[in-house]
Amino acid sequence: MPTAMKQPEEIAAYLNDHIDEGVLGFVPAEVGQPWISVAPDTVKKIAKFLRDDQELRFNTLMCLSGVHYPAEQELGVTYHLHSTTLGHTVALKARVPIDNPRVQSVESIWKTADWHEREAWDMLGIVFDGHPNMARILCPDDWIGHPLRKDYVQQETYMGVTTRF
Amino acid sequence: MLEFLENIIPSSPVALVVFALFPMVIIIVYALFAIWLERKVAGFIQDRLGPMRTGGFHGWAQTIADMLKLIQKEDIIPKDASSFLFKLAPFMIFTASYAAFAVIPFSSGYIGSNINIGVFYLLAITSFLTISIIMASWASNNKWSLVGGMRTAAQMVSYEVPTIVTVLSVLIVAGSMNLMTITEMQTGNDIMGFLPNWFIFQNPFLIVAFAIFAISMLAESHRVPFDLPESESELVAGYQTEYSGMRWGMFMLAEYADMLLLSLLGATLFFGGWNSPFGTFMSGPIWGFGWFMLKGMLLVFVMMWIRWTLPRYRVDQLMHICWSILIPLSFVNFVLVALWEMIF
Amino acid sequence: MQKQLKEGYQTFKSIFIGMAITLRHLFQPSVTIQYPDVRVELPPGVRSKLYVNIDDCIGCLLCARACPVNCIDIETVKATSDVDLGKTSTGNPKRLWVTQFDIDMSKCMYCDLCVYPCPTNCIYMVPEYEYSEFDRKNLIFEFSNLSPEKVTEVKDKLEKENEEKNRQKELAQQKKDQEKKDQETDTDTDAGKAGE
Amino acid sequence: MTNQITANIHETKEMTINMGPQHPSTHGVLRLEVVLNGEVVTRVHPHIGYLHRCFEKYAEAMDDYSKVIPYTDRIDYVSAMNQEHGYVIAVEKLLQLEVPERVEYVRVILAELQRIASHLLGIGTFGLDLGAFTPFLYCFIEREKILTIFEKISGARLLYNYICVGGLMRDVPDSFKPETADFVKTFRPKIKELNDLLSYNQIFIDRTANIGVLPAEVALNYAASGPMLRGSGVSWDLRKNDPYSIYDRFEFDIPVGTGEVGTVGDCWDRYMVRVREMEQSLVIIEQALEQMPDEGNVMEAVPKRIRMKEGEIYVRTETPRGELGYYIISDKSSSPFRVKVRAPSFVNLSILPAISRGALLSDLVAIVGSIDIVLGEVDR
Repeated sequence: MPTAMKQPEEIAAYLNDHIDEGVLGFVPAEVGQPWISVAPDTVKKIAKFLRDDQELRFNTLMCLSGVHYPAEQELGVTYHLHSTTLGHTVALKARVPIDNPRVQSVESIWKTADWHEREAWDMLGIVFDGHPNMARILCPDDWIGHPLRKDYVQQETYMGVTTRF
Repeated sequence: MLEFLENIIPSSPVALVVFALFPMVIIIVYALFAIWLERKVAGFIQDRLGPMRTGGFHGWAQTIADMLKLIQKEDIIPKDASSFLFKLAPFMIFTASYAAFAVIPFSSGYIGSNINIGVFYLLAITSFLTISIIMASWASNNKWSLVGGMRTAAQMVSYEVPTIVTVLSVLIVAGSMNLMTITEMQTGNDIMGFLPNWFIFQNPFLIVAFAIFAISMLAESHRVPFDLPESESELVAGYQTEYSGMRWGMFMLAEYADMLLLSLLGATLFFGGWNSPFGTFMSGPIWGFGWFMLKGMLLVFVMMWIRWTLPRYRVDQLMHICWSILIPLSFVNFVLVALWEMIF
Repeated sequence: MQKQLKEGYQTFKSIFIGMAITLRHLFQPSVTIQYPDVRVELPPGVRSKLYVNIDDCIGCLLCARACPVNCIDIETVKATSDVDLGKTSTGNPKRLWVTQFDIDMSKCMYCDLCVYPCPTNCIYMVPEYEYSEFDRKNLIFEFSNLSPEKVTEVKDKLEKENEEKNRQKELAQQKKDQEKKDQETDTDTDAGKAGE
Repeated sequence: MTNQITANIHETKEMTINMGPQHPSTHGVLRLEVVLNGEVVTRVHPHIGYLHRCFEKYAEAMDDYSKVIPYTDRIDYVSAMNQEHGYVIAVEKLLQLEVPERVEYVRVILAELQRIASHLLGIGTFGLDLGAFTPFLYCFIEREKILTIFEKISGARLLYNYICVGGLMRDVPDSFKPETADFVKTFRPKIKELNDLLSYNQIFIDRTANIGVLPAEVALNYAASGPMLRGSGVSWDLRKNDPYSIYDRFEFDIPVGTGEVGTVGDCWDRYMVRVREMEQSLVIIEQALEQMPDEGNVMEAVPKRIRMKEGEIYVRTETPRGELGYYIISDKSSSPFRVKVRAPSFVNLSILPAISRGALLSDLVAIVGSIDIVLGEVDR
């Protein structure tokens, strides 16, 4: 049984071979780590493949982060995956336009995504389709705006209390 | 002592009141001392010093200062609380503790009421504690209080059984329910030539009885490891959560009074009450009072020592210990005590 | 039954072990430091309160820029040419009046980041920790030693000098322009002449 | 008819109870909405965010990478050194910066000392949650010694801002080595005392064994890390499995939960993993003290100005609470474009609803205590 540790390039190639659509390409980085770009509406399928495939076996989602790219008018979600059995890691990125920020939820694949996705919704306003409880997690439920967007303007008062000090 | 008071005080009702208030003085002085002692014991066990500043020597006036603070505090009654019961509960709990002191023979010269069913009266009147705690928890209209109150009810009702059975074992040996008579029976140093005639030395099975009594004593007075009713890390403060100021102080006072009461009961039943451990040496009403309080305080100290050592049991484990260990054990022990008495 | 007995034995044994430990600690000396009566000596370099040796400050604003929470507020006025502010103890020449140097200790996060960039080492932490106040405003420490009159004086002076300079500049500019114009006309005439 | 009436009388209702945000054993401002059936917990909803301080927004707003470090201290204020260490490693990797030997050793020693200090707090408060007050203060006496060492080298007791990009803010004093060695020597017997007093106390075992069992499968699916994962019997430690800094130079064991007194992955296992990790940290400190070079300029590699290239990195380090990840996206400016913190407590806490179902209210306290959350890190 092949259980070798894979480099991100190999994983990208492997994904390209096995998945018909959704894998948009491998992006090497000048500094730091490379990532694999994926389409937001195929995230769940790819995630399931990544978890269940015997060559990959990504059994943990280390981190799920939302990012705002103001220049491109886009929001992005980065998934950092890791396999404790094989020891390899990979980063996936899905980019969505800011006026329709919908990404598939991976909560059913890695339970840990539950709170991470809620945080990404709270902080950046990314909607995860298929998440059971898409509620704000850090801010109060009736907070206005998504604080981590680069163009965020803080509301003046909250429940009659000024938010500035 | 009542005759003595009636001799020096012309009006006999006043003498009676003074006579009756004597345990109150003891309780208050003891409570002030015991709370200070608790802090000191806690401090020294934890390599700290405890209160040091109020009053001078090792912060002896700390509890007095605290009491003054409690009296001055605002009396808060929650809006949705049942106001009458809420106000009544702290007084009732203290009354119950205080009333129980009536049958405790503090020395050969003082017992509040020398009735022949003293033990029975004491066990009956302490059940009021349970009622008043439930009253307090229900009236507070607070969920944490309610959980605490329910735990208390279960705990105190359950642990009354082993307490009563062990007390019964002593009563077999003593043959009397009058605590004064029980104490008088333990006078003298006859066992093996030097040991005092205390019940714990008279019958080996009474040692086991005392162990069971000590455990139930901890549970009855809600001390660690059985302090579930007010377990602060789970239930905030249990039934005391909504109380503040002197009302809360009354609970505190009652709790410490309860500790003393059970310790003194233990001292009376097992350790010879006001009898001196050295026979006639240093005996007499005044010395007797000293010995009695010393024995009681030693037991109180052990309770404190245990408190600052152990974690707390869970509510189901508490019940398990009571119903499936202590109660069967105490019954078996009861029979063994009786057999020993029959044979020897 | 045997298991339960064993467990009971374990319980009592562990309780007595624990009680022996606490009893031992009961007689061990305490570690408490009776604070207001006894004070621990703080190690060198402890970060408790910011202090500015204003005589050495050259008003370079490096500390204010390094502060992550913007708790340092500095205002400087350029010294006029007729005053010499001297040099700092490290030998750097001073060219600016530091009219305001406020540190808001209620905002400060004691990170020490302002201390490192200072070229004259005039801002540093001192081991003083008893400066609590009832009013938050009292936690703003003003280090500038200039009186308000002096501040207005130096500001006026600078303004005057600036006006003077501006006027001179304008004059010079006008002169230049004039010259330029003259030249242009000259060149024009020259050109005209040349064209003729 | 009668049946109906009796049914109505005996109908029991579930009670919703609010544990926190002001509660003695939620370790800060965590609010648990607990649905109780009697004393049995049927559902738990953690509500977090009461301590949210917008760390990520602050990090983006700072105009320098090094200005973020004081803020990283405040993510998990109980183990500030580890937080700084992780962030600095991430920035250094982005800068492709080599750090002097001496700096690496000092950093490792500090990180391990901080791990002990943090575990002492975690163990102490866990005991406190179960009603044992005295072990808590014994732990604090020891923790205080570590904080005194930290105060001597960095000038602060809790939030150090000591590790900086490329080096250390100041060199360690000469007394650092002997004092640390002394601490290691005096601390070993204290662990034994703690075990006698608390770990192997039968009441403590009764309270924690078989409670809040977290199976390894669930733990991995929830991406639990640190003692939480190791307590479930998974031998996973980033210091060994994905070595960063110079951890590959040391010999040490990874303690895992064995189900010694109950089931693998119960509260006692998680607790005991922490106790044993302290011993392992002592082993690492001893080796590091031996190997540490005595001379060396700690400011040697510190860049004057941080000039970043475009790129991104996810760096994870092993803090006392688990895997701390910093996801940093850099652009050409001098401030980070995006900093995301993958806080171990945040992830570990999300398991709480799954493992506390069917427990008693008192067990819930034990479970929360055994997760050892720091709310500063959960909410950031």
